[in-house]
Amino acid sequence: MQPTKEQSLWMYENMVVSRRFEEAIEKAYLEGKTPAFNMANGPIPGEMHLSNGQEPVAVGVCAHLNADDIVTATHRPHHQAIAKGVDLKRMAAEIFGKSTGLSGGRGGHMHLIDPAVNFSCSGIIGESCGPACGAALSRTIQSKPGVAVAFLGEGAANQGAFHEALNLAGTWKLPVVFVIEDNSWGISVPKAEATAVIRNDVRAAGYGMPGHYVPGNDPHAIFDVAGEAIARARKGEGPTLIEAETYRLAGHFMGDAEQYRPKGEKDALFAKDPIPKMRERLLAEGCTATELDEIEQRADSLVADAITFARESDYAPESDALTAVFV
Amino acid sequence: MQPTKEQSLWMYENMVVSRRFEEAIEKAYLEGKTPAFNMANGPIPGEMHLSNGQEPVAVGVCAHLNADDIVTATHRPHHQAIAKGVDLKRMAAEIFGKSTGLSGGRGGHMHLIDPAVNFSCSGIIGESCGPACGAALSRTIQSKPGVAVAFLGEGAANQGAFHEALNLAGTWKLPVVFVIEDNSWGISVPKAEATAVIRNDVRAAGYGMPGHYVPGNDPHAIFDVAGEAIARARKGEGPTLIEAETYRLAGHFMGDAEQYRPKGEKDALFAKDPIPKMRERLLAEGCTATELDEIEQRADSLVADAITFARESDYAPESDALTAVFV
Amino acid sequence: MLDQPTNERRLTIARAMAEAMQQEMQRDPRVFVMGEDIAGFGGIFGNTRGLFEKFGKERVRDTPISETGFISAAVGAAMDGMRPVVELMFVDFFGVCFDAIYNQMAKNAYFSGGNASVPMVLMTSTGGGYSDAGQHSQCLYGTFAHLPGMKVVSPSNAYDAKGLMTAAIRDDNPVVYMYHKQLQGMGWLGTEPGATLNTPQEGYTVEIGKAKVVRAGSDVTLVGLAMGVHNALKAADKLAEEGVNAEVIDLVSLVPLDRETVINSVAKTGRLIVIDEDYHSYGVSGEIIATVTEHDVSKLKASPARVTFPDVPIPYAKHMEQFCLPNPDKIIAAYRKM
Amino acid sequence: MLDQPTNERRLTIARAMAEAMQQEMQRDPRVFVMGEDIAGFGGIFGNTRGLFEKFGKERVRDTPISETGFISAAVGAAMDGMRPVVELMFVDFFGVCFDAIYNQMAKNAYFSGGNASVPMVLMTSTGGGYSDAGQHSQCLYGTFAHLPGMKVVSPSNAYDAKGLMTAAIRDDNPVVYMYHKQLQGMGWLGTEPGATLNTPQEGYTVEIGKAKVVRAGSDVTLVGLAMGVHNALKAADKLAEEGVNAEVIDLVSLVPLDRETVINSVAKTGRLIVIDEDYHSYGVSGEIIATVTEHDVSKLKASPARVTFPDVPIPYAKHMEQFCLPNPDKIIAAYRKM
Ligand SMILES: Cc1ncc(C[n+]2csc(CCOP(=O)(O)OP(=O)(O)O)c2C)c(N)n1
Ligand SMILES: Cc1ncc(C[n+]2csc(CCOP(=O)(O)OP(=O)(O)O)c2C)c(N)n1
Ligand SMILES: [Mg+2]
Ligand SMILES: [Mg+2]
Repeated sequence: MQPTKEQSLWMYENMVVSRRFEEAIEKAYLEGKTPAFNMANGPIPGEMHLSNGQEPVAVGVCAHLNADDIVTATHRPHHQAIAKGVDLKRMAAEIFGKSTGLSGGRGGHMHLIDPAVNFSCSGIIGESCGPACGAALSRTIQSKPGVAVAFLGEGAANQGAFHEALNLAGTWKLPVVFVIEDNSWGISVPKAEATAVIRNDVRAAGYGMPGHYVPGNDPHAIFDVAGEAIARARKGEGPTLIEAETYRLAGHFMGDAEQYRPKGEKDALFAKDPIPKMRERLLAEGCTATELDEIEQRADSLVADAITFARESDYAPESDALTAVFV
Repeated sequence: MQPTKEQSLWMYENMVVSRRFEEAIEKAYLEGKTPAFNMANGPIPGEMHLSNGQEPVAVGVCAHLNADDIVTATHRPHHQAIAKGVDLKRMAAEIFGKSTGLSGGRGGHMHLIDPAVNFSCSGIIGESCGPACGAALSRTIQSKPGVAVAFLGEGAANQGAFHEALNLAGTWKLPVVFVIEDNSWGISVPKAEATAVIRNDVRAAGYGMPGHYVPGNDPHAIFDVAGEAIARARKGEGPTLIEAETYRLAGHFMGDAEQYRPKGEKDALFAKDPIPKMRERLLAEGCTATELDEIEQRADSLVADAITFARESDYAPESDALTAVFV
Repeated sequence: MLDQPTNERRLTIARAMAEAMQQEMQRDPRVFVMGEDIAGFGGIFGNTRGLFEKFGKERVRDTPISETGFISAAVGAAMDGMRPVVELMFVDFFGVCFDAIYNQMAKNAYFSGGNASVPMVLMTSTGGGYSDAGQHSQCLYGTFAHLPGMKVVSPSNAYDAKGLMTAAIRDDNPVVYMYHKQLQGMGWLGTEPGATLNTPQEGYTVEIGKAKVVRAGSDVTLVGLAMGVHNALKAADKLAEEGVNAEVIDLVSLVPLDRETVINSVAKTGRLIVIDEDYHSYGVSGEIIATVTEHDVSKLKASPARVTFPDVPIPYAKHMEQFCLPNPDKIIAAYRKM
Repeated sequence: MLDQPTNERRLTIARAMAEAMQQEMQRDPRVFVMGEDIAGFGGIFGNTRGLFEKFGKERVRDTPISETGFISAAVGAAMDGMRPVVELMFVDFFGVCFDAIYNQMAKNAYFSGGNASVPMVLMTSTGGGYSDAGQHSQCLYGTFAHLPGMKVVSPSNAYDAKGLMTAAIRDDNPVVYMYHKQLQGMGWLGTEPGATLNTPQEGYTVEIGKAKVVRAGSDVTLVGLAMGVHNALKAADKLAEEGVNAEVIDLVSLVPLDRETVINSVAKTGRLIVIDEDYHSYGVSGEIIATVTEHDVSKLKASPARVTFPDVPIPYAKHMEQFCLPNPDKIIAAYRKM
């Protein structure tokens, strides 16, 4: 399945928005954190997991989804949220802890929930899998259209929740697609030291579903495989497991010294940065530089607007901490 | 791998002991529970999961183990405990809640722990898997011999703990064998309605280990496959997953009306009762009736002695309930 | 015991729960039920009997033994607009799936600032007394009530059982519904007759978050829930023979906790005994005592007392378990020491 | 703060923990360490730094993200004669593996009647204050302390951290070792300077189950653990300026709980404030208050009070989280209301 030009440009734009967003977040995150790096300080406190380099998976998958479809995401959720269409301003505001944020500042970066586009995420590894099955089940019971996609990391595929959800999906033939972002690291632990198999797609056979591995961190390749899987789910033919190779260009979280990375790994990864690669590909396919420059500029201003919105928004009253426990 | 005559007779004897034991427990369990069936009454209160029909798996596996090897077992543990060599008297006394029981009555039928033969079990589905890995790891770290076997039901193979343990075993190449007793039921839920695949051995590939399915509830066939797996583990070649077909001739627990069983299923299963089948086989292989009768008589008296021991033992002081929380 | 019309049907808690689910499923197509052995089997403790026959397997689903899988699926379904009722067969199994419960079910409303809701019911059996040993006999009331974001209720009788289940299903928030096995009215578990009550046919709700004074008295306040209420009532009957007038409070709900009803009662009686089948320390009994004393310690005429399960795993042997369980005599002994 | 020799090395809690593990690993070949990122990375919170370099990957093992798998493996290894120290990176993740912890680790000794033992340490980080939100900032002291069969400790300073870790490893029972992130001495978490103390080089134990009076006083008893102790000490300093003499108790251990030290202190001061960063209801604060009042309510000159985290998920935004956290001012305000 090949993207139309429109779809290609959509993917490119979302990759660029995502990267620019992370760059802006990174910058804001570091404010107040020098000379001494203390997570508690600055306009964005707490842990921060950036998605730089992992954009292809998110856009290749979400290019096939509409607002009505469901995405359950991970502790590293920004690229997934952006590709799913979460409002960038409210997302930025949430990360800045503001009243205009998706939850008014209660949730934060690992807890972005946007019912308008059926997006949610969680900081607990593997937790995306079960809720995606449930949303898919909901559509099945109600005979309503919709596919659920659960994103997870390759490290999360060793969590029990993954197994239980895949078995449930396979047994009930649910319209759900599990997408593993294989960046080859779970914090400092390499995939090979944590996973008994080289590729997680082989696990699909244990749940009676097709499995695919997509090498190369290539948005087009992911678009292709995800497209088939999502179409299959829409037709009521059941779940699919996809593992896609991707690269984590950043540390696990901000402040990570990354001493565990083999020498040269980062340089090699930067050389394969998927964004310039895609730009080249688009140019080769006949897009004009102007066209792409415009997209990049639009991305810049979208991100700039979102960050400005976030910065200029007010904090909710501190006593709001006590509300919204129950609805 | 074929059993020697001695091994065959050992298997037969342990199957008979196990069956007789369950029959004796069943009888005692029902005391005080008529006319109204109330679990709380009689000399053996609480839930009771009998293993009638499932003896072949336990003996076929444990024939390859010695006291130093480890077995972690299930909520349906009697046949596994007997095959592993747990002291029958202390086990019976435990089930009767007596001071001479394995734990002095604190644990009961689902919590038989006998350090002398490295046997333990648990009432939580899937819980056998992780501790077996740990015991195997302990031997690896200490460079001590020993293989760990985790028994579980086919229903338990859908529990997250199963997945995590298999991945751990596969990644660390632990000397552990996972043995699934596939009696095709998890209480009232048939395997086909709970499991996305027909046979769980296909899941082994997801953990980089060999998988085997053993049909027919046949002690010799299980002996063969388990023997290879255990030998492999002893040689340091890593874990194996085995699923063995077996039959649950009893209800899930005592008091189970079994209305969920398709008509005729029970009759068909009784017709395939593995104990008379094995007797026939042994006779065909040249054992004499006298030889086998003697084994059966020995089994009878072993069980009778154990039940007598249990009945005649005293209860521990009730305040013993408050001790042994910490050692 | 409760002030209800008397010419109605006597139901067990099991039947009352099933009836509430059935009526709500009829009323609201979003409601469905999931769990192990809850379809054809009708629930190990009888509380889903008849639902499968009536609604079929789409809405009454047996699950694999994958509590994390199906409970987190319920969270996903609830956030997608359904109203699942899921069963965790024994509360003792919460450890295999508690992340789905307390990190997802309980927190997602908050994480969304109230923009999303998780309207689901997690029903689970509690309690011992029939020698099911250390992994099948716990109450764990305190464990669930300690963590924010989920309502926690536990009925002591069929009338409340039906009304609480109806209220729980209609609630837009997650509700943990804990039913005590020995109150279910299932003969094979031994059953407390006082739990089987007249129960109206038509649907009704019992308010979540409101305790009930189930017996009025002036000399001592006995506070409990589920089985604890029956032990308290029996103790109160015996104390009455000696002229001691005990007030008995059924907490009904642990979250929200109706602190006021307890405080008001002790303000009147000056004496407090908490009865709890859950473990002694760091649980319900401590919270009730703290609630009363932090409000106004001067109202207490004697040191408060608790009759609880000691801090040991539930022993299997009958005599050992009975030794540990709360009972009326222990309550009376606690009163005598005051 | 503590009566220790002063010419020794000042260690952070992180280093004190690592040193204790290192010394015990040297002393006893049965000790090994397992967890996520505890090998080359040295533990997310620095508490295993240096072990991997010293002992290699056989005894210092990075695990897959499979908490149920490796914690139940630790149980199996412990029952086979090893003495594992395992890390649950954040206590907030307990829901994915609690069955391994409380149905296996905590109960197997009992289920064996004491014939088997499970000598293992489960170390886990607790606490917030640095905006890590609702799934990475909890304390959950009450959750662990409520369930029988495991000892539960939490150090407030490096001296205790080392001695408790040594004691925990040598203990034949399972010990849950909860260390507060903001006391670790890791700058990136913001750190409480009072936790970094002189710590002897040679191995020593701090008794599990013994509370410490870390400041003597006569007017009010402030009880806490981990970060709560530092808040209490700061409040005590301020109160002292007004001539109020607060006694501060560091519980050190929740299981066993040293009720006597608390009771004796309140018998003297007549006033009790419990400081707890865990959720307010059904937890540590209730238990401490109940302990004192059930013993002898007449010893209280005023209603006891608690300064705790309210019953809401931990909010992300800094101002909201700080609004919820206990602090010295809240303790002083509680005292003023007495
Ligand atoms: C159940 C659980 N265990 C551990 C963690 C801590 N943790 C956060 S991210 C992470 C690594 C996840 O690796 P992976 O799934 O590959 O995702 P990635 O970070 O590479 O995107 C870990 C161990 C957690 N959040 N939840
Ligand atoms: C985690 C957990 N979930 C549910 C149960 C209740 N339960 C006890 S036995 C059983 C069925 C187990 O089926 P299987 O694993 O096939 O073993 P079998 O009973 O057939 O031997 C269930 C659901 C439990 N004990 N633990
Ligand atoms: Mg990864
Ligand atoms: Mg089975």
